[in-house]
Amino acid sequence: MSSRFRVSLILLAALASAGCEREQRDPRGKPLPEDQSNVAKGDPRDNAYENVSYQLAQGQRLYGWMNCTGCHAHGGGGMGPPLMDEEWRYGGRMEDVVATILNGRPNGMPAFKGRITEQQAWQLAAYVRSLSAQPRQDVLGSRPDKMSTTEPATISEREKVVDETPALPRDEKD
Amino acid sequence: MRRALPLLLPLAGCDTVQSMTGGDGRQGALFNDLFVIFAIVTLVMLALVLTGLIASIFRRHPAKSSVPGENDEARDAPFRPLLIGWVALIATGLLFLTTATYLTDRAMQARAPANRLLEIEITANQWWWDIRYKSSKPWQTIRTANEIHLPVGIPARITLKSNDVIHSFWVPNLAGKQDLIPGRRTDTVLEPKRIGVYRSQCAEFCGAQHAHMALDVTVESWADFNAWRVRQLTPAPAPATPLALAGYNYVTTRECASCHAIAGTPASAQVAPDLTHLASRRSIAAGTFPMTRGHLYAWIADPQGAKPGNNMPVVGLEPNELHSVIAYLETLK
Amino acid sequence: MIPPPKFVGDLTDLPTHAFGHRSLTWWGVVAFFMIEGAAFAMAFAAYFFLITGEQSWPPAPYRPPDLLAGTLFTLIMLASEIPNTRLKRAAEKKDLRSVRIGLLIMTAVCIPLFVLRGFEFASLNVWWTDNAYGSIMWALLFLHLTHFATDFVDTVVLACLVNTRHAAEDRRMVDVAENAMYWRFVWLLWLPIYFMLYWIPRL
Amino acid sequence: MSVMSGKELPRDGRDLEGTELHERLEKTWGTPPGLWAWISTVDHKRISKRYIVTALIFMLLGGILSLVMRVQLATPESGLITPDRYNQLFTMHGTTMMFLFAVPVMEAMAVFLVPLMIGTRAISFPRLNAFSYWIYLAGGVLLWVAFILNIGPDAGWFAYVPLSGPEYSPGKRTDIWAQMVTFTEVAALAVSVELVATILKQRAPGMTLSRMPLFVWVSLVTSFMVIFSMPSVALTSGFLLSDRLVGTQFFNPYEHGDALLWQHLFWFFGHPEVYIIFLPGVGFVSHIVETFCRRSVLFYPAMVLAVVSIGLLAFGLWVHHMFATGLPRLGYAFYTAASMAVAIPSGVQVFCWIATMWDGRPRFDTPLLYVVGFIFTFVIGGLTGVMLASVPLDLQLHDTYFVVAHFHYVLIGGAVFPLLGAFTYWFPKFTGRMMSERMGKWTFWTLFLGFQLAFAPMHWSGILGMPRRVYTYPAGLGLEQTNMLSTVGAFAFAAGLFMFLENAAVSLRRRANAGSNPWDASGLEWAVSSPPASYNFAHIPVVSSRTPLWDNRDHLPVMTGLRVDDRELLITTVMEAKPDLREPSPVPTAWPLIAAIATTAMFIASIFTPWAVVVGAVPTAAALIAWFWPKGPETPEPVIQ
Repeated sequence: MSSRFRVSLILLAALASAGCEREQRDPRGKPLPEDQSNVAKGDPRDNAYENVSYQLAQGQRLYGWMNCTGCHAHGGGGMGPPLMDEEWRYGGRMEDVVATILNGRPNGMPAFKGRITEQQAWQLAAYVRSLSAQPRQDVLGSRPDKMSTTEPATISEREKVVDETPALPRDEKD
Repeated sequence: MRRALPLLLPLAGCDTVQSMTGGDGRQGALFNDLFVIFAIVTLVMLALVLTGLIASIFRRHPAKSSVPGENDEARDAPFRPLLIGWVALIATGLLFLTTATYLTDRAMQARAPANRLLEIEITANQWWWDIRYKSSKPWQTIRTANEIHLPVGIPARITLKSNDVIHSFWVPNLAGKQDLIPGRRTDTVLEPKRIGVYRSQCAEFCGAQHAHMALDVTVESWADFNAWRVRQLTPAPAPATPLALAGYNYVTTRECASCHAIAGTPASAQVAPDLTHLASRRSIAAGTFPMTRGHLYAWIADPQGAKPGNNMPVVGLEPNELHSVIAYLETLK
Repeated sequence: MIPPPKFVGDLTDLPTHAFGHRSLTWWGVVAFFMIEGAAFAMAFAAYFFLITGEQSWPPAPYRPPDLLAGTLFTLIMLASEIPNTRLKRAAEKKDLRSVRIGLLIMTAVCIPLFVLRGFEFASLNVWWTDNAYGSIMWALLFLHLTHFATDFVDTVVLACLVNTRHAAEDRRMVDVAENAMYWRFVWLLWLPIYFMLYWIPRL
Repeated sequence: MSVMSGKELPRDGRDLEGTELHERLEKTWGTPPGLWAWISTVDHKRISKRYIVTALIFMLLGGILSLVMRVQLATPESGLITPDRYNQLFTMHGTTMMFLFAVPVMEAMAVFLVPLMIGTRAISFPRLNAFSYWIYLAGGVLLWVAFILNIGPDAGWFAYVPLSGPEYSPGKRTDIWAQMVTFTEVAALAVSVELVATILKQRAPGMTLSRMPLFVWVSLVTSFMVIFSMPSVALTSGFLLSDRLVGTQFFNPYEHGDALLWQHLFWFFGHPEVYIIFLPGVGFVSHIVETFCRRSVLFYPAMVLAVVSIGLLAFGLWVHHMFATGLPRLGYAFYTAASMAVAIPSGVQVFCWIATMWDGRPRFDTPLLYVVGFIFTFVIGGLTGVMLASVPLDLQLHDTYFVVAHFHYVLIGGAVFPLLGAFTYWFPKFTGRMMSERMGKWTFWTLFLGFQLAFAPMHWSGILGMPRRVYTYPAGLGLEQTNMLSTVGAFAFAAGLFMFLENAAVSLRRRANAGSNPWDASGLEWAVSSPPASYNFAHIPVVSSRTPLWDNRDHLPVMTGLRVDDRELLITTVMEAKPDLREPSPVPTAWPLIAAIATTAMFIASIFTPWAVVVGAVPTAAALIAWFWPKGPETPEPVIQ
């Protein structure tokens, strides 16, 4: 077997594992070992949720099912803080977000421990982080098949312009 | 004639709970009649073609010596009247079938004058059916899942919606399909003619568990139906045994209650099937298993093993929790 | 087995190129018109299909696109047919000098058109992500942009080509004539799009 | 540049014929040995063979998937494969068979046969032809590599939204499907353009439209059908990709989009697609019937009219895939009538073939057996099609195994049987060898009986309430026997296919050389050697009837004067096929491959980022410019206006 052939086999295998990981559909969620010793380097479980399309998509659906939209809207915030920005009151790492979801936070964030499974909490956390573009953009679909509740940017921006300069030609036509 | 269809089906020994041959609804019976008409016409046409084919193969053909292609066009001429006749025959057959189609379709559309009309709203989800019996009085609205009961002889207008992807509502014994399309509202009418239990299955590919998205249909007498309706309107009973009480506490406060609702308890989420009368249903998990204690155990303990890819998570119940949850669920008659 | 040939005619004196439907390339170009025309026809169908599901078009609270950029674009497109026709005639007469000038003019015409197209996107008053109305508006404009850009590249390449040693070949003139034909297709296609983008939302 | 007289250029004719002409033409048109020549060749026959071999490989792969599915379905509640895997399997099976096997193989047959049948030296745009093959190959490889990496599409070959949309199909599975569609569309459209131009402008002198062989007619009609239908799916898969990638809302019902928009656009392509696959079968059958019955097919004008009217009707039927969606009932009547009306032209064709057999002197060699199998199977499929056109029946039968049975009867019966007959029939022309007749007959009967066993029971499965696209079914619905029979039949059918391929492989190595016209057929493709020389025809034949070889047994009239030292084609007029021009034909080049690689990179990258369209356009455009850039001066030619 030529070495070139071997190299290409290895490359193919690498490609395969990379492709498989992001595309895996494990409906049980990834196993969540208790080992927390490696926290400094980032939890290895991050990748198993954050970079896996299926888990993100499940998180997206849970976000609606668990009525997260009630307070956080579709990331823009409402009663609860916005999730689309880069600011995290309680830390923005996966473990922090999971902890927030499971244990709740003061000022209204309820604890979901015992009300959703830990896997679901990780799915949700992965989705929540994706709202602020934490993981790669092409892992989650571009939009949900739902109503977008945020105000379309074009309308609000343009209304402002119109308000300030009422003498625009198209207003005369109206 | 309604019974003629099974005769054409040598392999269909008897009508089953999910078969077009049943003809147990008004539209289903009309379908059977039309199917028989089509079957006869098409079989006659097939027989004609095969006769021609076999005759052409086995007829004594002229000797092999003459030059190929000689005077072909001139030799076409005698076949012209035959071709014209053949086209006329096909056209007549099609005209007949189109007329039969039109008349059947009109008959299916026709609303029988009914003094009672049942209004049901079905919302499809990946991979279960959310059922509401509508009523002008809100306290008479029934909410259930994965089963419908219909009084025999009374038309039921069914409004169809979808929460996620396209599904298709189909009770083969009673009537044809109607898709459930997100963003649209469609409807269909079922008019069951005969008492019995039937099975409906989603007929539009809808994802991982399309195969396990069934709906139990029970057609019963008006009295039975009314009894069922009254039962459905009652909230869940309070748990009677300590074990069931433990189960009640778990189900209504923990993971289960985040998605399921049980009328008369704090559990009121709308994400997953209503469990109020779970134990009275024929099957579990949208027709995936028959309702038995063993299947209930298997399902609650590992929903992903039983129906991979569905949206119920593996909660990881401890054995005692599992026993108590099952004990409580079994009280939900 | 192969029957021996019987010579019944000679083809030596046939010409080696011709303009219009006599040439093979013309049929290829026309077939591509049909493909692109079919794609646009389906895009138009999608546009009208989406309208049928709406109470108003554009859906409230959106405002119709602003007219200025699109109208200017349309006027320049229409006016460009004058140098385009001249270019086509020059190519058919094999007037190399006029062809060179004509191609430069056609290249130059495209520059303001590109700028205006940029303004057109801005004047739609909707983003493609807002709703299906926005999506189909952007799609129509973008689809037309790709055709317009394709013809621009073709024109630039031909403008270079007629200044090389290949210019003298008669087939170049056929190429130029067919490019002029393509330009007609591009602006003819634009007229219904202009109407759909800018005027139907105002009806 | 001075215009000098071209009289002294070497041309075929009385002074230059026979072996010397062959050698000089071979030097001009031939593909020398070596990898580079292999890569850069633009010979339509070589590219067609590549197409066919590739398509057959995809057919085998798709067939293996169907066997796995049949094993899973042999017993109720079988746990052989997971639902996720099953959904990938049936999606891959449908996608592979429709996009990577059926359409390409039919077009490949036309790419090989049409230039030979109409007596020209090359296809009209040979570089485009090479490009189309590379693009098709890239699309197929993309799909299958993805499948092997467990990223196979799983939303069905029809990819209905919203199931295939961004929310319900996470990951790149559906994007790969949609982009594969783009690849195969580009390839099919390119081939169609070539075929239209070739057929309309390169026919041999005297081959008026009314003397065109029937296969050329169906190629013309299917090419136009491709041109008018495939842009629809290219557009809608573009919409789907942009919904998934850049957040457009075309199919989002909550933002003014509509899920049914997809279905309309998809079936506006999807229904003609079926006829694009079936019509070439009509052509194959007509030629086989003529040759083996020693008589031209009856009522040529009626046959042509039938083909054209099927081509037109095909565009009026798409809604019959959507009867269950709840569209206005009134409109259904039109689609019912139009769908049933297809029975008339189909009936005319069946009549003509049977009458030809009646009036001719049939010799039941393997190709004609396939025709008999075709007529039997196709008529059944057509009649169940009439049933499905009826709204009340369709609302029950739609999306059940009855439909699965129906379209396999139509597609395997109507297209694959004729295709296998055509392979057997033209095998000597493709390879210079005959296929084994004995083995061929065994193969036919295995295939025919295996097919009926596999698919006839599916009618009953459907009537007993088995929906399509289910990975399993419960016990007790009466589905056990029919499914087991189908599985057994599927394996028998697969065995038949392997016998066919084995026969081809063995014949290729061992069988004796076939002459140029082993069946004593009438078409021009039999007037060249087997396999044909790279230049096809040493002299351009002249045609004065529909059966030139039968009518010119002693001498084939030809015209001379095409250049021998350069690739030159005779261009004739559209209707009357009068000699009009001599146009040059492109020389081999690797630019189509390079352009295909650039396009492939652009398409694949655009699954991940929209900017790939902008960035990738640059190398693609560069490759295309290099491709069309003229090379060197043309040899001078006299210009006579």
